[in-house]
Amino acid sequence: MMTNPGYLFAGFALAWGLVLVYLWFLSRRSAVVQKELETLEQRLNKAKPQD
Amino acid sequence: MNMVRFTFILISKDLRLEWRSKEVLSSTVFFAMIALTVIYFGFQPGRFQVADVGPGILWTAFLFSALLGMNRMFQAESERGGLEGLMLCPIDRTTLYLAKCGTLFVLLTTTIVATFFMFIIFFNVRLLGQLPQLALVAILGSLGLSALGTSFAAMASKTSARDILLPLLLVPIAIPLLIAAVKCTAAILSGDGLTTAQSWVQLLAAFDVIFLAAGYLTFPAILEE
Amino acid sequence: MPEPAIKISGLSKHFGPTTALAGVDISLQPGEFLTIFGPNGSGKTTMMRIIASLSRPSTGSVELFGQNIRRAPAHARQRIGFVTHRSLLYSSLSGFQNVHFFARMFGVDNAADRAREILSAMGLEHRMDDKVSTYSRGIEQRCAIARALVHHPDVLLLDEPFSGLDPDATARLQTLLAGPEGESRTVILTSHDLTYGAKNADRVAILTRGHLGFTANVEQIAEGTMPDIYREHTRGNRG
Amino acid sequence: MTRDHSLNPPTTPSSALVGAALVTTLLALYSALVFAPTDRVQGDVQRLFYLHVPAALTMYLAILLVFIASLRYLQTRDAAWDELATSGAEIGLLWGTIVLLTGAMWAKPIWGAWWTWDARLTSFFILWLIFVAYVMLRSYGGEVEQVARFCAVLSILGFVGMPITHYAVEWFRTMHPGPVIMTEGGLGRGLPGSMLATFAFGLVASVVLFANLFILRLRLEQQSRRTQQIRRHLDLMETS
Repeated sequence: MMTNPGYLFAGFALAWGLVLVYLWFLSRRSAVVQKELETLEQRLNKAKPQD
Repeated sequence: MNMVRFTFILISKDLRLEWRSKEVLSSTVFFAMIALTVIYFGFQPGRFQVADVGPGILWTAFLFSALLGMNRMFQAESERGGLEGLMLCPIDRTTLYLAKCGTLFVLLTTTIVATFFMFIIFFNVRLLGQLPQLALVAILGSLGLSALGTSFAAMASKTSARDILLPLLLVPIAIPLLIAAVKCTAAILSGDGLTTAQSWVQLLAAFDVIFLAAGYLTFPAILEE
Repeated sequence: MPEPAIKISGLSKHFGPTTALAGVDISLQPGEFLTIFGPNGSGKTTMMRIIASLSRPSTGSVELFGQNIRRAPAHARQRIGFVTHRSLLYSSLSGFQNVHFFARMFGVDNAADRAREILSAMGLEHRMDDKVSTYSRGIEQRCAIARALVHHPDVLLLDEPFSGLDPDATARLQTLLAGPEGESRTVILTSHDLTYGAKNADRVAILTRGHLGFTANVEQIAEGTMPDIYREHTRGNRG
Repeated sequence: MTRDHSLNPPTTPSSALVGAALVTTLLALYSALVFAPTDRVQGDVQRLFYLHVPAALTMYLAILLVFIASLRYLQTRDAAWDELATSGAEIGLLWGTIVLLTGAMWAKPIWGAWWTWDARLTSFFILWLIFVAYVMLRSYGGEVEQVARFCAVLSILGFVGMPITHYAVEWFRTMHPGPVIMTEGGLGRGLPGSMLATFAFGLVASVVLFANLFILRLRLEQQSRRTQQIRRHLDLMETS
């Protein structure tokens, strides 16, 4: 039978939880920057279409 | 070597400024006194051996009062742009590092002498012939903190959140110095003397050399815009 | 053609999204006096700080008497006198102590006499021993000018030197610039004040939004037309 | 008009790398929890070793990456190096936090305390503190270009201090040996076959996953610099 399974799974859960939470925040941050980038690029193309 | 001459002129200017305002010294010495007092009440008086706990108390109080002093170091410079005035002088930015490091070293050694003195009185420590050994540890400790402190104080002075940044930047990297200084002081207070803490003295000296060199080389990157 | 005293080529500087300087080229012969007009935010101060080696350009280079200032910065600074909005002095030291300190840092021989001499030239005979913290804006600016001139610099960078100066101090500075302290020197003076700026100038330029929009010799500009030229070049400018 | 915003498109983790991350992490997870034998002495909680130690090694890798990127940034002042340092530091801090948490989970049942001042743990903790300071400096450091310089200097000072920190902490412990610390099965030396294989899987998985997150974070950094460049470009076009 598994000995001390609680700490084992807690350890893995914490590690993976942290990675997933970070990934979530990272995706939120890059979504904001992505949107900003797109609007700016539109303004750029609009400002100089002949480029 | 005119670098030495310039460094001397700069240090004498800084010390005259400090002598006028006494800003750094008053804050460090007074804070050390408060820290020692508070720590004293923190420990049940008489329940501990001074040689075991004393050094930790002493150096912790000194470290935090040094941090307080470092935050004020570039104060006179930043009021009307004095630092840029120095950057206009025909000297290398690294000479500025040596000068600021020298000034901080003088201020910190004064602080640590005062802290030692208060510590001896507060904790009724009998110091027989160990003063020269204590002096060596005080100098090595102050030099290390000056080397590291000059770099991080210069950085902190250019940011808005200098009071929280300086301890955060400096303390983790200064931990080896703190450990070594405490170990050396403990060896002295317990009567065995520094011979028993040979490796710790070498570690302190190594710390000073490493961070004087690294600080010297990286200082231009801190000042330059 | 002798080597230019100051040669600035392709100078640009940006801080994140904002562009302070977008490609500036200037070439000044020794002894030439250039005044640059420009509204606030046109990049005047940024340019002067780069020439004075206080700030690093994003692109481009600055050459002093044929030598790039980044190659031998300490040597270049020996020949530069820089005046800007902040006086770069120590408030708890007296005017004399400040200027004397800088004289020693620049290796001026008999620094004390030279400090007194330049301070008197700026009309500070009676105030030089008072602390800078007691100085008014105008007095402090005079002291800053004295600090910049104390080591007989070959190049003078005066960033809006007249701002905060009373008429007497302005006159003193102009006579100084025309006199022995000034005439053999190469000077770049920036100002947004058309009346005083061009008085000693050989050449005039207008800096807007980080560009040199207009440059001309003083003789080419008909009397009194400067304000119109300036307005025309700074029309589309939010500055 | 110099078109300085024709930056190459921001890097994205290639599908191969993402795939590799998935495969290796699943493999590492399976072997750590099932394939590897149960440790006779410490029981199953010892399996945390296959996550804890590889993650620690990966953080040391991140420290080296940030140090080299910082040195190169100070030499070249090329923002690309600063982006590498920023991304490396942030993901490095994440890995460090994972190491400390899994370490605590492992220490509690075995040594009876969430934290012990074991020499290796203490050294690691100090490096973790420096990473925290780095990330804080990144947000409080002021103007973009100044922050990059300050962080570069901090990472260099932190890096050169590593050896001396190691010895100070080592001597501090060995001079006063605390509770006898169970050596964590060494770094793969003297590990029986299957344990060694599991350890290797764990290490590969950790490094590959780190690479993925690192590139994702790098992409974010490049995009935000790109927005600044375009804004600058638009600003210039308005005035010319």
